[in-house]
Amino acid sequence: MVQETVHPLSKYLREAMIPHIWCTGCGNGVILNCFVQAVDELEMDLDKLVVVSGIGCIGRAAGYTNADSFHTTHGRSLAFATGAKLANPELNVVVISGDGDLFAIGGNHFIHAARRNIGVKVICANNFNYGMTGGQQGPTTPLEASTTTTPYGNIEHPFNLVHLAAASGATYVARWTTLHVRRLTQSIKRMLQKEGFCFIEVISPCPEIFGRRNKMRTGLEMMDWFKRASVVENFSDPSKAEISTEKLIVGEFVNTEKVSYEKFLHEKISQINEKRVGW
Amino acid sequence: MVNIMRIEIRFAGFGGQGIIKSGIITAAAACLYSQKNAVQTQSYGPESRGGACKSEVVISEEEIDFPKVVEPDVLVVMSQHAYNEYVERVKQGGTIIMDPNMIPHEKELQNVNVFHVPATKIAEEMQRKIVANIVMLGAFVAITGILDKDAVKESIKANIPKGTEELNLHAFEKGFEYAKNLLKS
Amino acid sequence: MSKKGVLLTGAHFMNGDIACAEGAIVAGCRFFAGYPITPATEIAEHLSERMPEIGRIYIQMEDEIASIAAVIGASYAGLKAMTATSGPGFSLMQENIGLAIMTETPCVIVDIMRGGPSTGQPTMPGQQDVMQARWGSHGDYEIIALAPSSVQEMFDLTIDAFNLAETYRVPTLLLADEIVAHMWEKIVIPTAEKIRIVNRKKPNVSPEEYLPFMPDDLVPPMACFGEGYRFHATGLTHDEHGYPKTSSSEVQERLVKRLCEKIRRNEDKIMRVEEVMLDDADVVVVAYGIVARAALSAVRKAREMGIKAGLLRLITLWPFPQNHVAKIAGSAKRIIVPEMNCGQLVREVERAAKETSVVFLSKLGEEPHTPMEILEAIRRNS
Amino acid sequence: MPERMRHVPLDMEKAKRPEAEIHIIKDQCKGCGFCIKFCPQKVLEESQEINARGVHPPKIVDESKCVICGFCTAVCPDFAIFVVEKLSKEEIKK
Repeated sequence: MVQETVHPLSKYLREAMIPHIWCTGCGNGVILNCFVQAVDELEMDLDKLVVVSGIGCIGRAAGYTNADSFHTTHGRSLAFATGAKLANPELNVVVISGDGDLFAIGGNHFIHAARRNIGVKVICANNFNYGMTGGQQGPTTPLEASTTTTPYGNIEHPFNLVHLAAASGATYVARWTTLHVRRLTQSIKRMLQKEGFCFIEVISPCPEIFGRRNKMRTGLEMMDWFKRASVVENFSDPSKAEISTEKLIVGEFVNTEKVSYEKFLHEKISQINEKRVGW
Repeated sequence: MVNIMRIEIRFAGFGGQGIIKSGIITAAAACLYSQKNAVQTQSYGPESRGGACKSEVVISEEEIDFPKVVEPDVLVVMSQHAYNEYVERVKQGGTIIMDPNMIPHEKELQNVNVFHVPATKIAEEMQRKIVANIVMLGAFVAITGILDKDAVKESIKANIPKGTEELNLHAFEKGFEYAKNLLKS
Repeated sequence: MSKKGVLLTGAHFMNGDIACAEGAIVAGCRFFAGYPITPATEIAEHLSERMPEIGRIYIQMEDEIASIAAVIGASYAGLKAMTATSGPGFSLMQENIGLAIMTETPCVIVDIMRGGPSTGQPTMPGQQDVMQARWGSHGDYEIIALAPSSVQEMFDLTIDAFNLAETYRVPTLLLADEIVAHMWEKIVIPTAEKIRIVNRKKPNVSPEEYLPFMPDDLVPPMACFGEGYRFHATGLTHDEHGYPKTSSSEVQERLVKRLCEKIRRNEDKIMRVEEVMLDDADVVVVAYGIVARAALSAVRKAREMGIKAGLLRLITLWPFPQNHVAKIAGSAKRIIVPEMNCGQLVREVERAAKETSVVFLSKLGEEPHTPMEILEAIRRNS
Repeated sequence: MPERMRHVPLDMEKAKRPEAEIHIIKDQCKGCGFCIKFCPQKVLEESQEINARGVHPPKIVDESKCVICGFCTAVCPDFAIFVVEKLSKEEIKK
């Protein structure tokens, strides 16, 4: 056994910004780990990788990744990413953000990015609440869950993110938990190689903020829930992909081919003026 | 051609009559095809069709500072509503060119020259009501003499959809001839 | 469909919106993202046809928030980028204008002012966004805003806006009004050699040595995505590496002050005014946009009547040309400020004019001030 | 286990089971316990020592039980543990 050594994935991280800000038991680090593992396995060109994030705990992931990265305003990561991807289609643009950022304040951008089929890849850390601002109710908070703004229990129905992504037109839709590290890594690899808009939801523990109000005080307890309740149902109907204490349906739900927006646009430009295709 | 310092023209009617287009054709004829300065401004409501609409043109041999019409020398009007709104703001000794079929209620006016040009009816006879504004434009050119006929025809060609040149130029000539006859009588 | 080149040299008859779009094309704008709104829509419509035919990008986003976000993304991916809107959309853009300020993103935002507040008067002119342009986003910053008075200036100043945006890495505003935007007038597009184009300053050090927010003469050279520099940018307070330093008063002071200083210390190079008959003027009208044309007419009429009137037309609204105003305040007896609002830029004029009395002429609604209204004010105050 | 699966490969004696080399970067650990709890071979346990972040990092109970599944590597939010295959002396020489 060797004590002090360098982690093989550390070259994908910005040394100056590590350690990250995430709490003990938080799943964000697992997601970042699986993401850079996928990048490593694919031997991706880091010079062509752009990681974009919004606001929230997971929003810091962009800064931790040793590629070009941009930390946008709250909810606008996908709109920013759309501009970057269109401006330079050679870039691999990945959005890593949270459920609040992508589906509350950024919900409109999400459905339109999916509809347009812009070739941006999205990893959403779903922790069921607003962690960074102290645990308020969000668009994925389960019914009856306790948060700092639902002290009597949540009475709003949560979004089913995979159903929403599929209905909006995403060409790849999957859901995993932070316990499904190998499946998640495989899924990220698959997504990174696809054309068009892709979406992976990762159910992630937030023990300090969400868990402790909902009888799961540690990351381990939340991961235990994932282990106990998870059922892999690949290519099942995403509208029936429930998330409950008893059952947590995960898997790949959509994997189709569709011409991406940027490819469509550039084909259009070539058709309009075959002589002028240069940029 | 008269040498002009500053002439103000107001085209008015409702949305869908081609009022704005008339102003643009007139101003373009002046500045691109007649070596004069011209500017067109417009005012319209939120409706695409049927709302009050005006298009104003200032033509001058000199540089145009203020581009809006203050007291028009010429009012070309194609709706009752616009007539009621603008008829009393025409400059003393100015000219009103109106479509009588669109304006059933006419007022008694002092000190202005009024010409009746049934442009909508003429356009309907051509089976193309849409060119009523161009008929009116023909009449405007004949009556006012501010612009050269050929310059306006060039401007029409440059500002209408391709393939409609013949129809529009025909409409223009109809209006021009009608007004020439008016002037004779 | 037309197949035109980039530069349409020659005389044209076009409206202000189209002239602005053509100016953007000439300036090197390769990315336009927008959302339809009266009276700026013609810019988007025209670019939706023109951009693809010259191999450039046009996209209609889902709203104005997304439009400016996409513009920032495209600018960071290396392209000159623009969006165009009007009051309600401009309000929505304020958040990301702040992001563009903070991340020093070169971009151009066109705001065609209509009557507000709220949806107000969609098809009517206004000058009510002048203070929003200056202070609309939260926090402290300096911004550049140009106010065209003619169709020709819609073209010329759009090019200038791009040049300023790229020079200072700052979002630059073209603050026009509905009349100038919808007005049709002759413009002359010059030949290529007569047009000055500024491109952004790129780093000349290796990626290892590159600090993305280390200023070189107040403005940091800009690497873009995909160029191998692997930099980070954030809307958070950041150090020269671009890394968040949200708890440091020192970093906050250094960054925000520099963001202001890079404009303030270059004011003389940025500010532009037009001076008409100011030398001996007793009464000076300070105006901008469409109102400046009524003012010019009024000043000429006043001179014909023997009144010593002059016009200071502001082309740059922000940074506010206070030295120019201070100078006329030293010689003139009265300053008249006509604006299509309830009093916005007049307060800046008052501040710069110090002892000299300033008369404000407000007008709202459909029409700008007529020359006669301004002339009347000149007569009363001469 | 069903009967038919009890058959042992004929070259079982020759097959070399890869040996694990577990690296723990102790001071990077935030003590979530994921690697300990979810290790299928129960290779790790919480140590008594306190690291620079004030938590108990994992320690190895029995490295020989490790099958290099890599779960601990992937599940660690802090990039504080990874496993590689231990190279034999001959392989190192190469």
